[in-house]
Amino acid sequence: MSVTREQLLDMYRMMSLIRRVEELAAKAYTQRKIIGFCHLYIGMEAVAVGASTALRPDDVVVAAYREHGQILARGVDPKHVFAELFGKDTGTTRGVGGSMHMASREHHFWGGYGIVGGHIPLAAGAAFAAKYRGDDSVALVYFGDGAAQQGVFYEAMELAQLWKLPCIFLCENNYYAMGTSLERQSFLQDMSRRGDGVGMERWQFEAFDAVEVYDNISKAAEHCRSGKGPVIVEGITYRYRGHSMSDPAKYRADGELEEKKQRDGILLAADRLKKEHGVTDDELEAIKADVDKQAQEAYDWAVAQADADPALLYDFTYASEAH
Amino acid sequence: MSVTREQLLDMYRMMSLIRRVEELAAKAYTQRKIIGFCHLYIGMEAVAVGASTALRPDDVVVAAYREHGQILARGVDPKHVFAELFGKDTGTTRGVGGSMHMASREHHFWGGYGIVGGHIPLAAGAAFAAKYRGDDSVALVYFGDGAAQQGVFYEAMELAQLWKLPCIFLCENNYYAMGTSLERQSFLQDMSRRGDGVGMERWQFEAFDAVEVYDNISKAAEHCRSGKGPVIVEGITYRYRGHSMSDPAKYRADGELEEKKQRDGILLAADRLKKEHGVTDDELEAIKADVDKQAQEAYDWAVAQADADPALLYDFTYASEAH
Amino acid sequence: MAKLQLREALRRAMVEEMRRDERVFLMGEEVAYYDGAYKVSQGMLAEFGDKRIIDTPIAENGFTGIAIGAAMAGLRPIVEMMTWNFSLVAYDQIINSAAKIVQMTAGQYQVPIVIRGANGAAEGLGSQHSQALESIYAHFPGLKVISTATPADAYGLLKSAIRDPNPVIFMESELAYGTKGEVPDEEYLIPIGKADLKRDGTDVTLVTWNKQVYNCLTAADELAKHGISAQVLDLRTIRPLDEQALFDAINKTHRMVVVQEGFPFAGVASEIVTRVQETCFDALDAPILRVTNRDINQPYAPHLEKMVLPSVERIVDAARTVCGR
Amino acid sequence: MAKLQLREALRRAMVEEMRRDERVFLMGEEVAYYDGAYKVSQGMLAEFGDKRIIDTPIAENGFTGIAIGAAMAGLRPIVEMMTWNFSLVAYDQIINSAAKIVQMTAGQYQVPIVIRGANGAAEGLGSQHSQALESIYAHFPGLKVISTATPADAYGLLKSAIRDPNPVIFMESELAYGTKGEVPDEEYLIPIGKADLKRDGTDVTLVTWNKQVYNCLTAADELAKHGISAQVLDLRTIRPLDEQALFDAINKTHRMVVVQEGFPFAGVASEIVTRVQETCFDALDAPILRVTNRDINQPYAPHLEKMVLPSVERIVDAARTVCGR
Ligand SMILES: Cc1ncc(C[n+]2csc(CCOP(=O)(O)OP(=O)(O)O)c2C)c(N)n1
Ligand SMILES: Cc1ncc(C[n+]2csc(CCOP(=O)(O)OP(=O)(O)O)c2C)c(N)n1
Ligand SMILES: [Mg+2]
Ligand SMILES: [Mg+2]
Repeated sequence: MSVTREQLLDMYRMMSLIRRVEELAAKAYTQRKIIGFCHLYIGMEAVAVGASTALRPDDVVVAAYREHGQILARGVDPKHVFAELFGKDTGTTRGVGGSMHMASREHHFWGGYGIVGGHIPLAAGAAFAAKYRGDDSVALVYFGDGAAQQGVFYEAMELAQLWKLPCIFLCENNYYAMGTSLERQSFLQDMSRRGDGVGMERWQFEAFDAVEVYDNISKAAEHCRSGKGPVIVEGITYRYRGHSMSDPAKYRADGELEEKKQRDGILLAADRLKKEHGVTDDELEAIKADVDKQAQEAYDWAVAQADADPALLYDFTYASEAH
Repeated sequence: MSVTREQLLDMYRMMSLIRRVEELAAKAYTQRKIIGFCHLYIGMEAVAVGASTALRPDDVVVAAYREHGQILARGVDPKHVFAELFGKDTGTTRGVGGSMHMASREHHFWGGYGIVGGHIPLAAGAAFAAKYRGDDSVALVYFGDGAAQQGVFYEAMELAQLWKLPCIFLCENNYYAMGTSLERQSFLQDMSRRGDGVGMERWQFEAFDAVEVYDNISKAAEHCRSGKGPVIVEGITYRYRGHSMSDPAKYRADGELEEKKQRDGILLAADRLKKEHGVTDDELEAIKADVDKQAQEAYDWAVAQADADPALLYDFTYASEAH
Repeated sequence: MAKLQLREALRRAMVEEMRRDERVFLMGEEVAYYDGAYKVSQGMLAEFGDKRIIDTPIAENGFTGIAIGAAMAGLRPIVEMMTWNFSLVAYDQIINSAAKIVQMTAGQYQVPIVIRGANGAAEGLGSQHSQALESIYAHFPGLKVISTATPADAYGLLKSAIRDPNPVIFMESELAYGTKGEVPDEEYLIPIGKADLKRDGTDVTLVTWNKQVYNCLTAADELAKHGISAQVLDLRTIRPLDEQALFDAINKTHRMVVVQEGFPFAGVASEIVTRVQETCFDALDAPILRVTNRDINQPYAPHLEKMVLPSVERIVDAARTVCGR
Repeated sequence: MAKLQLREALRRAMVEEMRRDERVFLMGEEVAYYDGAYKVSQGMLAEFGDKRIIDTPIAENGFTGIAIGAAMAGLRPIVEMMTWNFSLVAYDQIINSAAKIVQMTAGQYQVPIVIRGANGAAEGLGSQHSQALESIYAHFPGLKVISTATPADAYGLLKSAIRDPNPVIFMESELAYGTKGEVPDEEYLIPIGKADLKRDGTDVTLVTWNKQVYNCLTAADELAKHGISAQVLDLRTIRPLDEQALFDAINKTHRMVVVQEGFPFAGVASEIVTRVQETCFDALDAPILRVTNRDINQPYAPHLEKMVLPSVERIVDAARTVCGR
């Protein structure tokens, strides 16, 4: 067993928190408290939680637009996530970023990007910087099965491989890019095989179980940290909701969603906690209740915050002084 | 033996013609009769000649900027190639294209493009159109080892593979992209392995011998024509001159050039003609003499042509009537 | 005469052209089985099948390049960019291939392609998803650029675009896809390059296009309350620019405001101002003012977003300024 | 005071900044072992080694993105675009990443990157290789844009660019790399956003930048023969635009010609015209004219190419037109 009881409890708690935050976000969206695009992470919690547990605090994480769960897993308080969604000054990005652009420098969470695939080279750049400076941090980038079709992904892989950059390319294969299923967007279904084209270490794994994710990302991070260069790993996962709040997800096969829910990451963690660590249902229920409370309090806190400040409107397009 | 005696004689003639045309172009460049960039094909003749012999007249060919030899191999008269280089109205592209942008609709030779890799999807587009119309022509695109690093190449491969387009991706691996040798620009040295990332049929071959090229492209064309989708094939070749006329090519290893010249395509064809077909040195000399004369006449003809017509200056930016 | 949504008018144009011409096909992300991200292509898969209504992976540079190649080969592709923001990954193919192939081949090859999709801010989409990008396309000779959000114009212009032998950039509006307008029942084409006077007036001309037409019409109502008679000139086509319509307008009203969604610097509005003052300098009674996005990246929060975009209020203010009242 | 070639001045700036700051590195195609496609980085590999002078494969979008990431991580990359024509494949990273990251992260991350390289036509390079692309970069807030071809300015501005916390687009000139000019021996910086009056005059202002400065200076000599005193204002920085210098110029000469290499439509010249007439309308004694590329793609043949580009003759004509003599 790779993770300790405490770690697994934390992971269970975090997955539950993410789910609850997302559920509240969904509700807030229907009330137009949140506008624009809103891509929920429900069903995929195990990926971010397993990966974040495997990383060091100084490792860099780069994400696309489905990043609420990923920034939470990195340790950012849900208060600021809600505040961002509500366009508040205390949001992760002060209300100027919104659902798709959340970042936290403190947590080395770089955001939150909306151009499919466009964020991938940024992670390779973080890895480049780590190598340049000679520290042993790594960079991890989350991207979807759809993003794996972008040329910039290929270029980032190829450069990372040529320069042996400590970068983990983590493909979250949730089987759909919007309404397009994997077999309709790629001849190959194993996205990690993209790595073969540049001779990169690669593998695929099931990412429903956060412990599996932890193990695989630990292995990937070790590979990178030891100077062997990048890896591409592909976690098979699934999203329960539509692509964004406006997508009814009619394209799923009958029974597909229900089947996937059998392997729900929160359930699997609960099972493990019970079977392998003797945690009781009551204990788990208590965590759930606690998480629900935390999420609701964060929500309420955020609602009460001041709106993003118009006085800052012109302040963010340019940096005025170097960090 | 895959090619007939007549075919091989034609191939020998064409390779010799290309070389002579390029030599004259080099001279003209130093006299500033040709300006801009001028990328010579000397040393690589076997690739275009072998490939063109293997293709049907209605197959589409798309090329980059090192295309003098490729358009000649497709059957375009050297007169028009020289005229283009000299900025004449009777040039392949009426003096507006220049060295990098030669095209001949009559020969289904689409040009002549200067953005590295940018021409590759156009060939996939030609293949798309062939499939859409239900004819069995194929498209072939020449691109360099350097171009294989561009994201658009990856996207074109991946889409061609998903849609099973009859497209031959022919990588002319001449070991250098400008002054950067293959091992400094790619972790993998076998560029055909890029095809593995999208599950595409692929192989590598030595492309010094035009007959080898012919065989390989015949096989590739057959694959495409039979509806099996695209292939990526990589021909190992070498350019004798610098990248362009302004490059002294100091980056070569000592003796590298001389070693490569042992496998000169014209020499190899001469050997085969003599050994396998009983052609005499005199016959070969006669062909050479004939080719030299043809090239010189074409050159002289072109010099005497009228300059590109200023009256047409505004005529080519937009098409006024549909073809 | 039927009232159609913008998306319906666009769809009608595509459907008619596809029935008329086998060579026309539609390609893009989610255009087929999903019926279009914004439902512009709804039902088209059912009618035309997946040979002609083609879903693509998210590889805009690749599939745009393939469509350009298909156009060179004689087909007539319509490429849907889900939104124009995403076209920046395909910018090289559009600028260095599509816009230049006629010239690079000295007219031997043509690129009869239409690239169309949503342009401009929607609501709360933030910095990367809210751009109005006419300017960076209209900059390039070899392209034609149309930008419109009114159903009747969109229908007639899209048909012309599909039949044009040149690459046409066709910009629509996410926010206006559901907006209805009268569209004549009989088939018609609107020539590319012709502006349309959407409202007549005598004191000031509001020059605009796409969804800012709606704002300008509202502003004109508002201005009327101040005793200012504003006319609204809808360019519809950005490139080629209908210079004559602009010159006629300034010669009539002597005052002009150009309203452009998008960044101001070297924007289409600047081009209009420049051409008008170049040719009609003596007709100008006041400087031509622009109303554009503020020169900053688009924030998410709705109250901030509104401050950045052109608004009726800002248009009214600008018009009152040039009119001196 | 030494006479340096443009390429030498640029190199001196980079070398000094790299000695001064470990975080600065240079990345691009052929910058290291080949000593630069245009020899700007000659000898730098020898001094700094291949950790800091880095050859890249031909993957502009990828390596620009990596450099942007490295900048976010605190390094200070200089990316050489062999020429700006090739930057269109990296356009998405420059526009959607570099220009927006400060804002998208609400200032938590910065992108102190310089992307530099040759811009504009060289000679006989044809349509895809001859573009002057200031306009499509200056359009976007979040970027700074410098365009200069004089050694002294290039030196001082490149140093400022490298130290700037924002992404800076730095445009040079292939044809002027060998052009010499005096460069003071002591270190100095030129602030970004300050124009420079390269020649004083009273009748008309020629506003320009990059290698058209040379053409304008020649044109001013020519104009003097016609009794016209022309001043030449070299913008040097395109974004932010030195409005005050423009306003001062028009208030002094009351006549202006803007000379821009590149396509006219929604170009930088249009922006200048627009701002000047917006703010200084009453100071104008004549329309502001532009001299730009003809609005067509660039042909190869040298005699045709010359007809397309701005020329001394066309500048003189335009200046005489606005001066009415
Ligand atoms: C370049 C680009 N093209 C298209 C889009 C529109 N778009 C947003 S998300 C998405 C699907 C991405 O799918 P995937 O990468 O699998 O990620 P997932 O949403 O499944 O997490 C698309 C097409 C975009 N944002 N950027
Ligand atoms: C996008 C782009 N980047 C850079 C260049 C400059 N450039 C022209 S040719 C070349 C090398 C290409 O090498 P390769 O693909 O191997 O072809 P070869 O010249 O060897 O035939 C480079 C870097 C370009 N034309 N386009
Ligand atoms: Mg997905
Ligand atoms: Mg090569």
